[in-house]
Amino acid sequence: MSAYQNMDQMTGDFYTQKFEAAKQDGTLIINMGPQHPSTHGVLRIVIEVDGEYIVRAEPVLGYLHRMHEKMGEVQTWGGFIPNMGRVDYGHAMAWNWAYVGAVEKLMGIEVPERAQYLRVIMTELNRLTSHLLWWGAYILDLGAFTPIMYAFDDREMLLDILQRPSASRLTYSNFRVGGVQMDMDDKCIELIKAFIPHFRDRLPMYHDLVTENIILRRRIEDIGIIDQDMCRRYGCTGPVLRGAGVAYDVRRSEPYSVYDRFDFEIPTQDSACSAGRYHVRIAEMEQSLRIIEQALEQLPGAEGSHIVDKAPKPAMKPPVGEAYFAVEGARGKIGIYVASDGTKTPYRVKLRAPGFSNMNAFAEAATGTILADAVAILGSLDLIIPELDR
Amino acid sequence: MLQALAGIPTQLVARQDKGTTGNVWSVFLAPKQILKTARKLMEAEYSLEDILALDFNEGFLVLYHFNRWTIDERVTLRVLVSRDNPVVPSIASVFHGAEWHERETRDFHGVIFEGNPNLVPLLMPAEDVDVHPLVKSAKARLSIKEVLSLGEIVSSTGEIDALFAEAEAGEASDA
Amino acid sequence: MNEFIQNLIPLVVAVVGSMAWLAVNALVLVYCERKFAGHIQRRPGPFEVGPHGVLQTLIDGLKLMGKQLLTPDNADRFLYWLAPILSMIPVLLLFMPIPYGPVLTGMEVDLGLLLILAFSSFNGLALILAGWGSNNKWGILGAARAVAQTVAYEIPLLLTVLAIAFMTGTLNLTEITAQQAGHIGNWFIWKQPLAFIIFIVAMFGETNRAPFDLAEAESELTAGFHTEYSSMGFGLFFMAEYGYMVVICSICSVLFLGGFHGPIPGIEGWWWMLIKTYALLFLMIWARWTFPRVRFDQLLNINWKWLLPLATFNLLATALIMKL
Amino acid sequence: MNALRKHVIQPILDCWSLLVGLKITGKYFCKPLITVHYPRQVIDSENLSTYGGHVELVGMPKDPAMPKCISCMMCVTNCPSNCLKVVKSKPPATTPEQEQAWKEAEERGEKVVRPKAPKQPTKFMYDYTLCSLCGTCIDNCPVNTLRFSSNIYWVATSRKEMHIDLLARLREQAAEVSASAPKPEARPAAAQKEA
Repeated sequence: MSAYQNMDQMTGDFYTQKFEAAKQDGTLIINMGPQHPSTHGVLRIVIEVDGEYIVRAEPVLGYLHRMHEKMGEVQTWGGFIPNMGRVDYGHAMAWNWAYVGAVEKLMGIEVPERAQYLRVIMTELNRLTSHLLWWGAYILDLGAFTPIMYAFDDREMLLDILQRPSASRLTYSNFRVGGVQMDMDDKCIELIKAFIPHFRDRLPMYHDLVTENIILRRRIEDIGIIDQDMCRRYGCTGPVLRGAGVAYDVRRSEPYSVYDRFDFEIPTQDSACSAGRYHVRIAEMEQSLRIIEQALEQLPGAEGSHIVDKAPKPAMKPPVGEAYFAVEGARGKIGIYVASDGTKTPYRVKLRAPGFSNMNAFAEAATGTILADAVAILGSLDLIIPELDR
Repeated sequence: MLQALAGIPTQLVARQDKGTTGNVWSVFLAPKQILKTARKLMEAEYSLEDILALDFNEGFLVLYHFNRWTIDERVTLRVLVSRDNPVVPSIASVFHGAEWHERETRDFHGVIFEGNPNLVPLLMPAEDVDVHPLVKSAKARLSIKEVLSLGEIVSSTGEIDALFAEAEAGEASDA
Repeated sequence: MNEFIQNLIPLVVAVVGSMAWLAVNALVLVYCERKFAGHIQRRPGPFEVGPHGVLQTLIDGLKLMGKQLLTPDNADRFLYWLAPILSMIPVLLLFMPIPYGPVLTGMEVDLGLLLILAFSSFNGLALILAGWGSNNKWGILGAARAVAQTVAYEIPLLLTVLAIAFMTGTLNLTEITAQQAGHIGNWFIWKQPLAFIIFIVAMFGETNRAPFDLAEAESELTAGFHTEYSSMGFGLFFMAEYGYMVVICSICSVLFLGGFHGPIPGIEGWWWMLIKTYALLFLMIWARWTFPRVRFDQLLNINWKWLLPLATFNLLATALIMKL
Repeated sequence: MNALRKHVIQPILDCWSLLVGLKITGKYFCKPLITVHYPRQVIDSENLSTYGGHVELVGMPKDPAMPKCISCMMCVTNCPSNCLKVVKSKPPATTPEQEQAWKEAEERGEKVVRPKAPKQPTKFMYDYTLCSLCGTCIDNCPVNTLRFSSNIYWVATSRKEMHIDLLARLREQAAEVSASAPKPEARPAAAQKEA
């Protein structure tokens, strides 16, 4: 409270005030960001370095803040869905799902089987694109430029598939309360079926080119420890938590939709370091393929509907009440809390971004490491800045 | 869950329908109790999901969502603070991740978390320290009973259900 | 007087020649690198300017020259602008003693090898001046890295070169080439395989090339020592980097791959030197587009814990064998 | 033995991983390019047809220059970004004599059929700068007159150009189709999207 009451008398940068009294002599305070190649957008981290060793770090957020929650209170219930595609450009479908899931919970809508499966297939494909984007960008942060191009080669195929049922390539907003916007045609399913073996063939190449590479292994092993205790304190979820050895996955622990019908593993690593998180994500890609395969097998025929009959209009009026719905995004648990007062617009929408909590642990994990490690840790958290700032 | 909270004076404990709210336990607390409760939940292996506030006529209702890794049993702690003096003790000393969530809530609603190590604007620009975008206008603001429902009450001291009871009484009289 | 002029003319020709050689090499190399990188990544690389984009680097150079020369506030103007010049000038000198062909030697110097090693150290100085002079925190970090790195990697480089000098008993590069005449078996790579490997690794470190490009480390230090440079200030660093690459690859081919001698007796000429140099250059480019960057402490560990002991061992072994 | 493995064999294996990496990039160097080299090459039309570009009107099967639109305003009211503007047609202007005649007829107790406004809108403006391509208008159109175009190569040099008059666009498309019959306007994927 007192920190901002006397703001007028403050000298220097508002956000670096904590850093003005340096902990020790001879340190350098540097701004990593908001324009820095490895912060993937406009994240700013104030770092106090002693030589190249990080003494303290403090992330400064808000450069990409768009106040989605306020937009939610102004838009109609259905009109807020396109916003979900813009929160997280990496895994937009999961955000779509979290929001429509919360509203469906509030309204008590039962989604048709086929729509459930379509959602699973599309979300898992989108998870693959998200992980591929992360993978390429992470290796790029670590100094190798070529892998991102190979990743984009595969990602491009996925986008070509995903643009069929969603008419978008990045900011998907094709989920509707009660189902999905469009059905998937046979050609699309064919393409997915062709993609799975293709991608399975590519994974060993990724493994040999990057995962096994000694330089990369030395760069990420035992760097940036975020153990179970830290995860609990900071509320980390997703690959960060699984990289710390906890088999926690919302798809398994709070099974939503039809995820309880699939046989898949939750990859975990006990090392709790950047390499652990790296391996978890690589293994997750394989698991996503497995889920897609099973979903395609179980997919009800085309006579099933992709959206519930008499789907609610965008200006629907859900009953009074509140609902919390969580899904597993590529970065962790996405939670949406909605409160309805029975009108056309939500009374309150709260977005719980997994990256927000994961990033919170960065300062502690990075303290005492080298500047180059900070980049390795930052990348291993798989940050999407629009999601952090919302 | 209830064992974890043993010994903490709660205002109201209610069980909610998981199918429609996604929430299992709803616990109303006095602001003083929140730090102690957070400590208990930490010991019971709960992890913090998020902190948010809702703007009502009665004041700001601050919500803390907790869940466990092993069992899906979401707990919502609810703290009602007055609009004139919205001060809640910070739980950032127990759940370090709460620091940012609390700063975000301060940005959006102006709820002040006493004891937060760095309660400066997080998402809002520093110049707009007093702008709280999610505070509703008097016209749009509703009372708590018009939005939330209690669920199946397990124990209560009466203060909170009074807020809800009025509604039922009012409806009854209307009828 | 007459004799002085007689000596001067070939020297001037050599300096102008090596300037042209450097410029042409930089242009060709940048083009080759971008094309090579493109094809590794399964895209065409530069394509629009000229047939298959061959004029791309020329246009880029012109564009760089057209940009404004900016000096940051509070920068040390003198050191700031001295740095790129200091980085560029020694490169011209370095081409002098390298025998590119039987008669294609700029200046035959008895201590040619020493001259090259001495003047190439100027680069480290230029980098620290650039980082320090630009009054930028990232620049300083880059400069500090650059100094530690070039100083460290010079030592194994020197030790391997010394092993060759022991064998040949001379520091004259022409003489060293002459001793490798005949067939492929006479090349020193067979006699000094360990030295060759150490030299290759140290070569990456000495020229600040990926995976050892710590001084500029784009994703960590934005651009390291040349963060603040614009226009030809940056252009000179860029050209110098490629110049050093050409020099060090030329030396490598002279020392280990027989210089301008072909693999079988009778065919010798400057083209052999060119082929060998460019083969090594392609190796450097290939590595750059394949590997991630090492961390700074690892970079020094590789040097002090692996290269240096191995190079010392190699030198001692060479000395022992020579003695016996 | 362990020490030997750790300090000698392992580093050699580690270096081997570098050679494996070089082998992979070398292999891809020799493979053909996979990028589409615009404008010399373009992506295949099958893929292009599934691209979701800006929103466009669908003409009637009989008269492709006429939209199926009935000016019901569902798209306008449901658009989250307020990027559509539809102006309904007014009834045709009537002369005072006609009015007089109808009035008289009504007074006589006859049933009068006054000319109604045509269903088609007079204006259908679309602001692409605001559109978030969510497809809500397409979902809510009762007569399926809206769809995503596959207009991938369209660029504009100013914001003003991005305010598209969809009726004019439909007329242009219809004229193009009638001018060059072999160039079919039907886009199977787009049609399916509406379904």
